[in-house]
Amino acid sequence: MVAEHEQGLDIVDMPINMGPQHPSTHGVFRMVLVISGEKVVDVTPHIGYMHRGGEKLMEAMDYRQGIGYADRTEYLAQFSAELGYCLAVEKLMGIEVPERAEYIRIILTELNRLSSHFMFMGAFGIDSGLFGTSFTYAFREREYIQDVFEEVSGDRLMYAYFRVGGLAWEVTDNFTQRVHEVLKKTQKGIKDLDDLLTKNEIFMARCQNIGAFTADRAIAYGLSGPLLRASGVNWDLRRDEPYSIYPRFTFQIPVGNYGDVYDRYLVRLEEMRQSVSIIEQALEKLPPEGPIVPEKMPRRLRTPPGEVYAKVESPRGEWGVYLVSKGGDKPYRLKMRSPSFCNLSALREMTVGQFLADAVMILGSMDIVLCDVDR
Amino acid sequence: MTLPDGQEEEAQGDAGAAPETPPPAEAAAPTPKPAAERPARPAKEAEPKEAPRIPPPAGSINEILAAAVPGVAMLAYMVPTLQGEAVAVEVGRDDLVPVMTAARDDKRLDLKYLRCLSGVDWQDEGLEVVYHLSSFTTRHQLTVKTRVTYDDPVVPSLASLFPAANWHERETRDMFGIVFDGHPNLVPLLLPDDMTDHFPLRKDNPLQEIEEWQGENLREGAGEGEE
Amino acid sequence: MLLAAPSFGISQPAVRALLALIVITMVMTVAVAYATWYERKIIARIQQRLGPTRTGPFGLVQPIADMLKLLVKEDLRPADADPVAWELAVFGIFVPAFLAVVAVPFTADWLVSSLPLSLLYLLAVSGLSFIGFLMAGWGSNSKYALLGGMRAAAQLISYEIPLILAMIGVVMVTRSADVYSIILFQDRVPLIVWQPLGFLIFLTASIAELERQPFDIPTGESEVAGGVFIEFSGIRWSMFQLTSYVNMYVFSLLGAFVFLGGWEWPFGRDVGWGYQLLLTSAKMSLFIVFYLWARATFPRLRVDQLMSYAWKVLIPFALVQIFLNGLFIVYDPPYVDAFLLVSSGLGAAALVTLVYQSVRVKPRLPLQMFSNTVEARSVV
Amino acid sequence: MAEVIAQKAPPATTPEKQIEGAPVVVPEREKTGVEREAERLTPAPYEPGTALYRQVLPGIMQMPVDALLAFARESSLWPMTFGLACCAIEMIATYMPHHDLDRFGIVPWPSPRQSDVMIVSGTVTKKMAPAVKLLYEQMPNPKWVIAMGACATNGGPYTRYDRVLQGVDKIIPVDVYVPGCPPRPEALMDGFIALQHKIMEERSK
Repeated sequence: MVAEHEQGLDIVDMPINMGPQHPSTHGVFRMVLVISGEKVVDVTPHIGYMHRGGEKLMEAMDYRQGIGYADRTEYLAQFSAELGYCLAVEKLMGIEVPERAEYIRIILTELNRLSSHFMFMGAFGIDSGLFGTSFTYAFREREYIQDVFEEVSGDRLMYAYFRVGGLAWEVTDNFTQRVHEVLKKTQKGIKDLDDLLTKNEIFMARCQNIGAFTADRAIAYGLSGPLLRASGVNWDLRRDEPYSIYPRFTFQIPVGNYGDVYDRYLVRLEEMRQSVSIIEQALEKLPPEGPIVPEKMPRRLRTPPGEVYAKVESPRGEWGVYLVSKGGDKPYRLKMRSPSFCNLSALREMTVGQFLADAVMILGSMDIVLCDVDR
Repeated sequence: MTLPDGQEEEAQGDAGAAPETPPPAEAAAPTPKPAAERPARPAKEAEPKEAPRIPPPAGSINEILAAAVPGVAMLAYMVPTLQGEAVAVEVGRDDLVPVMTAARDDKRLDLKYLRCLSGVDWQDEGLEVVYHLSSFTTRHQLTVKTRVTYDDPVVPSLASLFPAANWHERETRDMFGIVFDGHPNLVPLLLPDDMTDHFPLRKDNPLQEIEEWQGENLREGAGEGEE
Repeated sequence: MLLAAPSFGISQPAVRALLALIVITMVMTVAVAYATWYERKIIARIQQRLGPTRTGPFGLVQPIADMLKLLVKEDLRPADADPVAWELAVFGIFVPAFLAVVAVPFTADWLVSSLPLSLLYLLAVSGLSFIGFLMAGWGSNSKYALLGGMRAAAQLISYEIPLILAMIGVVMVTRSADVYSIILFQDRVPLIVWQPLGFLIFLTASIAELERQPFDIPTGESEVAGGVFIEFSGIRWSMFQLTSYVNMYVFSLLGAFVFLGGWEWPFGRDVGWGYQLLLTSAKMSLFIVFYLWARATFPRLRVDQLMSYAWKVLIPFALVQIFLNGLFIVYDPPYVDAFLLVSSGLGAAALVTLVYQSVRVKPRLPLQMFSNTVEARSVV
Repeated sequence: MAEVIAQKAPPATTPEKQIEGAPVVVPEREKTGVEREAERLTPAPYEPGTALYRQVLPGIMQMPVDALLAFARESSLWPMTFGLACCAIEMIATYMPHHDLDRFGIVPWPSPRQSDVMIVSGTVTKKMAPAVKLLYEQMPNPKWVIAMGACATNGGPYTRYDRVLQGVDKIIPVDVYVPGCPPRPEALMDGFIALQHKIMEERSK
């Protein structure tokens, strides 16, 4: 019963607007949190600030020009996006990609997973309160990986290096030696970040059993990638729906038990170690020379009418391309199923009931990319 | 409702300009090379206009689905995926919900994972909504499609069945104008809140032209600053 | 300025104190400006990058440039801000910081005024600053500022108590509340040896008082986006930054004097004031480097963890420390200092293991690893 | 359950354009969403304030003070942590060890009140434009804008989509355009150096 001194006052929950410009919303994402004291009572996410029509423009571009938009939509895992786009078109046209191109694609995609997870480690440290130290450690490694990408594709961030049928041009001749160097530095980088964050008491206190999500709720909300595996669902597209040449490698799939923020961090950290082992296996089996584009490639890429739903395991989850074609050299409809969009839809159920500071941690643990969310 | 197999429009790739619904003006449409230079192409058989509808082999999951939901007109055919082929089912609008609940709850199907929900604008054949379902335990994959016409684009909402569909349906409504009745809060998601009549992804919404000079409101002192 | 030394030919102590105050404020402003430079350089070095190097040699002109720029910035005030709270917020925080400097004896004879209860005075004045935070939080009429202000008030008040309890332990051992005589007491052995538990509690409580990194919840960037100071711009905002660095100086000086022996410990008092000043600043910079290092490597605590840490861990341990001191002082066993050392050391070890184990005590299953070749059924 | 106070966007009031003597003939029809949004996208006014010392000191005395303040302003440019799209990743990379912006005295601050430079790094869509304009107006006066990347300059690869603003200079005055999609960290540093030259040259205004 309300004490008498509080008779006249009505306690109102305070809506806080974590607006489009906020250091911890990873870009332009707006959350209206209704909090009472420090507890979050309700969350209404507002997205669409970065909706710039990637799908509409891809309908107006033919299959060679569309790769640039796949890069710019998922700008932290560009090679996964390009791989998904190329696999979809190759499946429709029935093109066989030569061996050497497949191996180089896998090496570059896994390197890209490493650089994307480094970006996550950095941003996650800032959300938990580190004054930029995790960012600088993570970016030191990310720059080494970006140097390799720049030597291979000529650009630091928007590679547009995969083509339908294989690769754009031959890799540099010291490619394998450069990748070995970068892998040594990356392993040291992973160990540094592991020492900095994993066993840090305050970090563990801030992350453990926060935003816990059970397995069947994760499936109902359509989560994918590290969020799904952290909740205990043993599902990885590279093993359960194998594409390209992933069945030839042996690697482990980390699966969490509690589905909380700390498990998601551990799953991603473990995935980085697995990616390093995949790259090493792929480097050994890489055929030294061979064609990177099939011989009889049609000059104009025309797909027969039909549809295909190709899906790729990007660092954030299942990046799918639903390509509908009515014949001709332009896709009739191209829907990009972005993992961040589906993961973000579960934000409200994870955050209600937690503290305000945890809402920031939960959003950070989802590792969303805003252009991926709004396409 | 059987599928309206209206006469198929020949949408040739670069030259096709169907009179009433102009396809989007290509940004840099490569001017077709004069016929003389073009290498003599082998006589091409007429381009197949519609994807061949191969009925699925016996014993595939659309029989289980048909058994689970008796008396529902279903057109099933095979659809390519990276791992081979998968079953696609076209269903009428009003028996979409029973089919989906059967797919989700039937133990043999167990399609609990709604992967992707996309709208497709088939200009004169109406608007189509495509659902991709898959299951972790039985490893089945199913694509469910349903067609609505332009004048009453209403599809029953699956937000109660699949929470994942909540945001996808709001996005499809923003982009195509397909109204999902029964949706908890069908407020624009990707567009500003007061814009409910502008559907960017429809085919009849052209791309905007590039403006030539954009610096009209540059600061007056800004121009001469550079040397 | 020099209490015992020649008095510049001015007889009245009031004028001399005024002169000393003016000198101190000038020195403190320059020292604080270079504290910002020092902090950016050290944190940049921890993060493997160079601090400001382009403005002047080694970026030495950077603080002056920052201050000049902030001086000439437009001073915006939100339209619906509460004018009284807004204007006085700066002084509410600024004045207590400079008041504390008055009672700090820099060297044996360099002090503005020798108060018999200077330790009590210092703690009382440093407890005043949370009013300024509340005024700033309420005055700027923004939700973030209000949230930051509330958090600042809660944190400062609840960390004032362990700070004072640690100091009571010190006063019980040295039997005097004057910083000057506490330093004189430590001529053979610094007090950290007798009171390690008190030192640990003082260290954590001082970080919380300064709102430095592990406890910087009122101004945490990632949650409250600059918290209390979100609406202040230009010179008003730089005043807040100035006071946070002055507080850092005051608390590191206090720590150096009370626990590390100040200018007394290894060389005694007869050595010239140059060496004493050097010794004091060396010990002070030990504390400052610890604060900066904590800022670069510790994530931020949540508000409820912060409060429970203060009330459930720091205060009980401080009371245990006071109880032990009382026990030994009253019964006066033959080797009093040996007993003090042993008991306080045990207390410090217990505190550290409690904090270290508090998070690990809950068993946690490691990740399950599934090989990718075996057709492993899904767990669901 | 506390009812949700959803923060609706303020409904744009339709100004009554009463031209004297002209009877309002056309009944005001319900504005479509696109027109209401167009009203929100009017450019932000730029009104340079004059510093106090300029009104007090005579002309000859202003020269050294101008130079000193211009040096102070150019060597401590504080940008706002405000990343939009892919260019934000390159902006973060510029703050990091390999290309350290802290050497120029450039430290990102969370709130617009304490920052002088706004780096628009990414595509400005029409839904985001009012927020960008609001942030620009909240910054205290000697403020500058760097349009980083092709999207901020004229819409970049997304310029043909009708939801994208073709260049951020349609709503806020821009000082330095950094080309590239995304521009390399060195290009952003070059943008900052160009801004520093510009501050030095414009000091007498």
